[in-house]
Amino acid sequence: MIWIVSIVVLVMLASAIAVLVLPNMIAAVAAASVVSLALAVLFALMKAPDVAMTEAAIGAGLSALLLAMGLKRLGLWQLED
Amino acid sequence: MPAIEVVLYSGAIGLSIIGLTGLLLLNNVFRMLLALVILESGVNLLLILSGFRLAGVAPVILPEQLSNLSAIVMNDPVPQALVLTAIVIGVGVQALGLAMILRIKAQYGTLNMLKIREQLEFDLAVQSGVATPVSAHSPVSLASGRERQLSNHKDEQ
Amino acid sequence: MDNIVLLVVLPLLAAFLMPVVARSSEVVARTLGLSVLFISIGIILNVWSQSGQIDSQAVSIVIGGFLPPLGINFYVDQISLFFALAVPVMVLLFWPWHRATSIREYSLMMLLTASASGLILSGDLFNIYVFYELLGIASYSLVAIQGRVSAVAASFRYLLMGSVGSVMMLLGIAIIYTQTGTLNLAHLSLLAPEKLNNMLGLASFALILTGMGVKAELFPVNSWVPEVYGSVSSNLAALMAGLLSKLAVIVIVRLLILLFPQPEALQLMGMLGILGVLTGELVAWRSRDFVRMLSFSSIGQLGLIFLAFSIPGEMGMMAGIAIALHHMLVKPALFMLATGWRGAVENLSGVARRSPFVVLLFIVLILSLLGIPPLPGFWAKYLLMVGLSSQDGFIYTLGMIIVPLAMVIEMAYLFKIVMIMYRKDNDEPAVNNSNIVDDSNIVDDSNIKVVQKHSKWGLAIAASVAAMLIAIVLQLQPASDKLLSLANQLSDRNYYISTVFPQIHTVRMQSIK
Amino acid sequence: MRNIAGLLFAGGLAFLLLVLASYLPYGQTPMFLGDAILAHAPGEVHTANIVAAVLLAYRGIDTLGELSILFTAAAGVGLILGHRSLRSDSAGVNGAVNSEQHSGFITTRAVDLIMPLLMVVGFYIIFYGHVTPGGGFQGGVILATAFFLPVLVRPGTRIEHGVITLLEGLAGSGFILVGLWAMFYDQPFLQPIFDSFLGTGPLGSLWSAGSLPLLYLAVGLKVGSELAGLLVTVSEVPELSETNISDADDINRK
Repeated sequence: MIWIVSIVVLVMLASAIAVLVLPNMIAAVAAASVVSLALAVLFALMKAPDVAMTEAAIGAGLSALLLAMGLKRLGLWQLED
Repeated sequence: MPAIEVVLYSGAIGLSIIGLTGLLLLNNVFRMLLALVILESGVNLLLILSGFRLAGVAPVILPEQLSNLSAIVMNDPVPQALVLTAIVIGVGVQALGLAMILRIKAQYGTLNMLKIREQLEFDLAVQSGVATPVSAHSPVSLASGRERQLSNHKDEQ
Repeated sequence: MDNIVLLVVLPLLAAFLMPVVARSSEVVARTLGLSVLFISIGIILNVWSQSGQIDSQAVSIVIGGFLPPLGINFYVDQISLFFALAVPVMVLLFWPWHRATSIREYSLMMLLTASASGLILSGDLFNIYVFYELLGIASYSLVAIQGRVSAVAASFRYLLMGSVGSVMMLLGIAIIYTQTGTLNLAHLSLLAPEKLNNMLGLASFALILTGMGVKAELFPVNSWVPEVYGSVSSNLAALMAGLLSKLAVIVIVRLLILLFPQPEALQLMGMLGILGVLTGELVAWRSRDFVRMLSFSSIGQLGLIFLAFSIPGEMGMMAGIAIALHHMLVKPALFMLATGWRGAVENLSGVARRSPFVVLLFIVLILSLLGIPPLPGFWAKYLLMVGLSSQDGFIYTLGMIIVPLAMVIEMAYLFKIVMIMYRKDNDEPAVNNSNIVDDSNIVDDSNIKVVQKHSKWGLAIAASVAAMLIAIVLQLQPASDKLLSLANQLSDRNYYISTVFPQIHTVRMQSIK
Repeated sequence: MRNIAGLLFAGGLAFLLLVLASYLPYGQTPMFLGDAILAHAPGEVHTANIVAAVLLAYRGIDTLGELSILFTAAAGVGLILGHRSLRSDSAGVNGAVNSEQHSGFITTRAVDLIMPLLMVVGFYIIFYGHVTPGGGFQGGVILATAFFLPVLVRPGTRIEHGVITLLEGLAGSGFILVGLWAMFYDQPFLQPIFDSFLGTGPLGSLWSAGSLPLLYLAVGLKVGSELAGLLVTVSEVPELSETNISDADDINRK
């Protein structure tokens, strides 16, 4: 249990830093989605199924979709740079 | 103190600090919005932790538990409800922020917070008549304005 | 009495229904919003007249039928009832009448009303956070839809600051929850001397202060104020500066009294208040544009309010409420006068000759704002000075110096405006200048046209405020009695606890604790 | 310079947080409220999922406030993005529709097949919210996604906003009306109602929680319609091209 939790927390923190430093915006949004996903896993491990479902659906899914659409509209949707 | 809780708490606090640092240091408004999302996630995790018990089970009563309800240790349902609320509030704020960014980008042509602020101060001064607008109809100023907007845009890429 | 909950629920219902109704009839939808406001006023007046005999009895209203601390309750005492009345009245006064806008703007106004009422009435920490966030989002939206892109940019900066603030507040709530395991204010108040009287308690107070302070224009988190007030219509600015900031202040004070018994909390708030007074007045002195000056003077006044509330005991409470109510009357009136005087102060040259009555009104208002006897502002500041002098401690001594200094600065810039107004405009009228600017800027579209004339409605509001100030001077004794009873009730922790948990309940709670 | 100041501030705050963390009660948080609710909820509210009991019964007005926040955000987004500088017919921006291609045959058909399935899953999660984990929020998000997927694969589809407006208005009022219904019986606002019609079945069955499933249905529809509205509104914004920054009100910019 502790190992799973530690790995998930590490992944979460690493992608949180990635959100701030990755030069590519699409990658940053994807990293934010990974943060939410890791958070959802943590919530599930912490026996909070309702919150885990919500975080996965809203944080990792819907909000990432919203941000990605915004990115496209802002003209920052470039795969390579 | 159990090691697992230490890991979780450090995750929550780390996430909050990363989000806050991002908000303070970054200039790109879109990334600031992302940093805000991270900050919110960190605080949500902290809130859930306040109702976490190592031996606890999810606060959902299963049919087979009905006979001995009092024997089961459950996690605190209240922080879970609060975090549900907070997550939904967060997505609302995020959407509103995104909409504003789209509008700002459409008309100011930049995503840089410093430039937006500069532009805003200038607009306010012009609106109130304190600053004299750089003569509105002179072609030179228009061209330079356009150039600046374009160069801003290149900076962000 | 149970009808009080309708103050929150009916505006929400109206807000949800208005866009639906507007699809068949726009007129009905608009009437719906207004009628809900009138119904709200009616409900409060009804409650007021009923409780007139028992006078000043506070009531706790249970929502959902679950007794606190399990459920959420609304706490209705004199001061929350007063502000609950002020909310629909002021929304009605500053309703965006003249603008032909989308029905959704009226929806947003209704949401603002509901959240403001809920914020002042709620007796649950997290519920306060929810209403505060609703208030925030409604006001970001209202600011952003004022037409120009500068309003959107101002609103975005406001949104970032406000959201960081409310996340900080949530963090404070999380810390409190880890310490006490409860969220009801009365229950927290019962546990506070034991569980929150430590470093963590102080930290959570600082976090909550940061969060609520954004709306209350508290010192380090108020950089949105001039930007937002400068880019919105006077009506909205009057509503935000007059009402919303005071609501946040009252909620902060309530939390401070109930939850945080440590003296450091008071000192922290007092210090931030002093800094607010200094920065606000100094920048106001230097600014050359009328609305910007009013915004910074508003920051200074709120600093005074925080300083007053940081004085322990009834005297501070009285002074704080007095300055808050006074500012709540005067500042919206000044913003209404500013409708006609947008732009640089130099443009006001010779205004006195053209509209002497309006300038006279302006002078009465600023005299009261400054605290010149015998106007009510003087008595409010007098209470503050008496309160400050009764305490010893670095903050209060500093306050004794700062408050008169701030008054002098305030006097300097306000009288400068009056001088300009009475100046003969022998050179070509400068007003034209600002008109040109406005025309070129309005190319955008904007429903907002800078009206270079006072609206009759705004003048009526300003005039009635001035009349009210003079009426207060004539009725000083009853007014101060009322103030004292408000202050008493607000500062009494045990009264709050025993109202929410009637006797038998209290005994059980203590045994659990 | 500003960066250094920011970094210092962030560092100070981090230090403060870490100091605070050392004071936190690890693993032994008092759970007064939680334990009391865990003890009372099965008897009082008859829900197997106690989080649902907290959300809808004990803290029902929080949920109402939260729905209002979503509504406010959706209304604000609609008004901000409705500005003419962001419409595809305005001079400053390119049409969005042309720049995006329809998705391929397989994607389109797959989405058409998945959509009803998602709807069913969404409603299932909503209706069983008081029995199993899940409920109005999670189900609502799934409904919103189900509604939006066809739009995503067929860019440029015109959506009738009226349906969304109607749904969000009625679902929100539905929540409030269920609350007011209790007041009609002289009970406090939002008191759960149990009667023979709404069912008082055994704990854990579908018809067991009185009026709470009705509330959850309202929450689900409200969340679904608000989020769908948000997604559709943002998707209708045309792509902002680099060269055609709208000068609409920027004439006298320095």
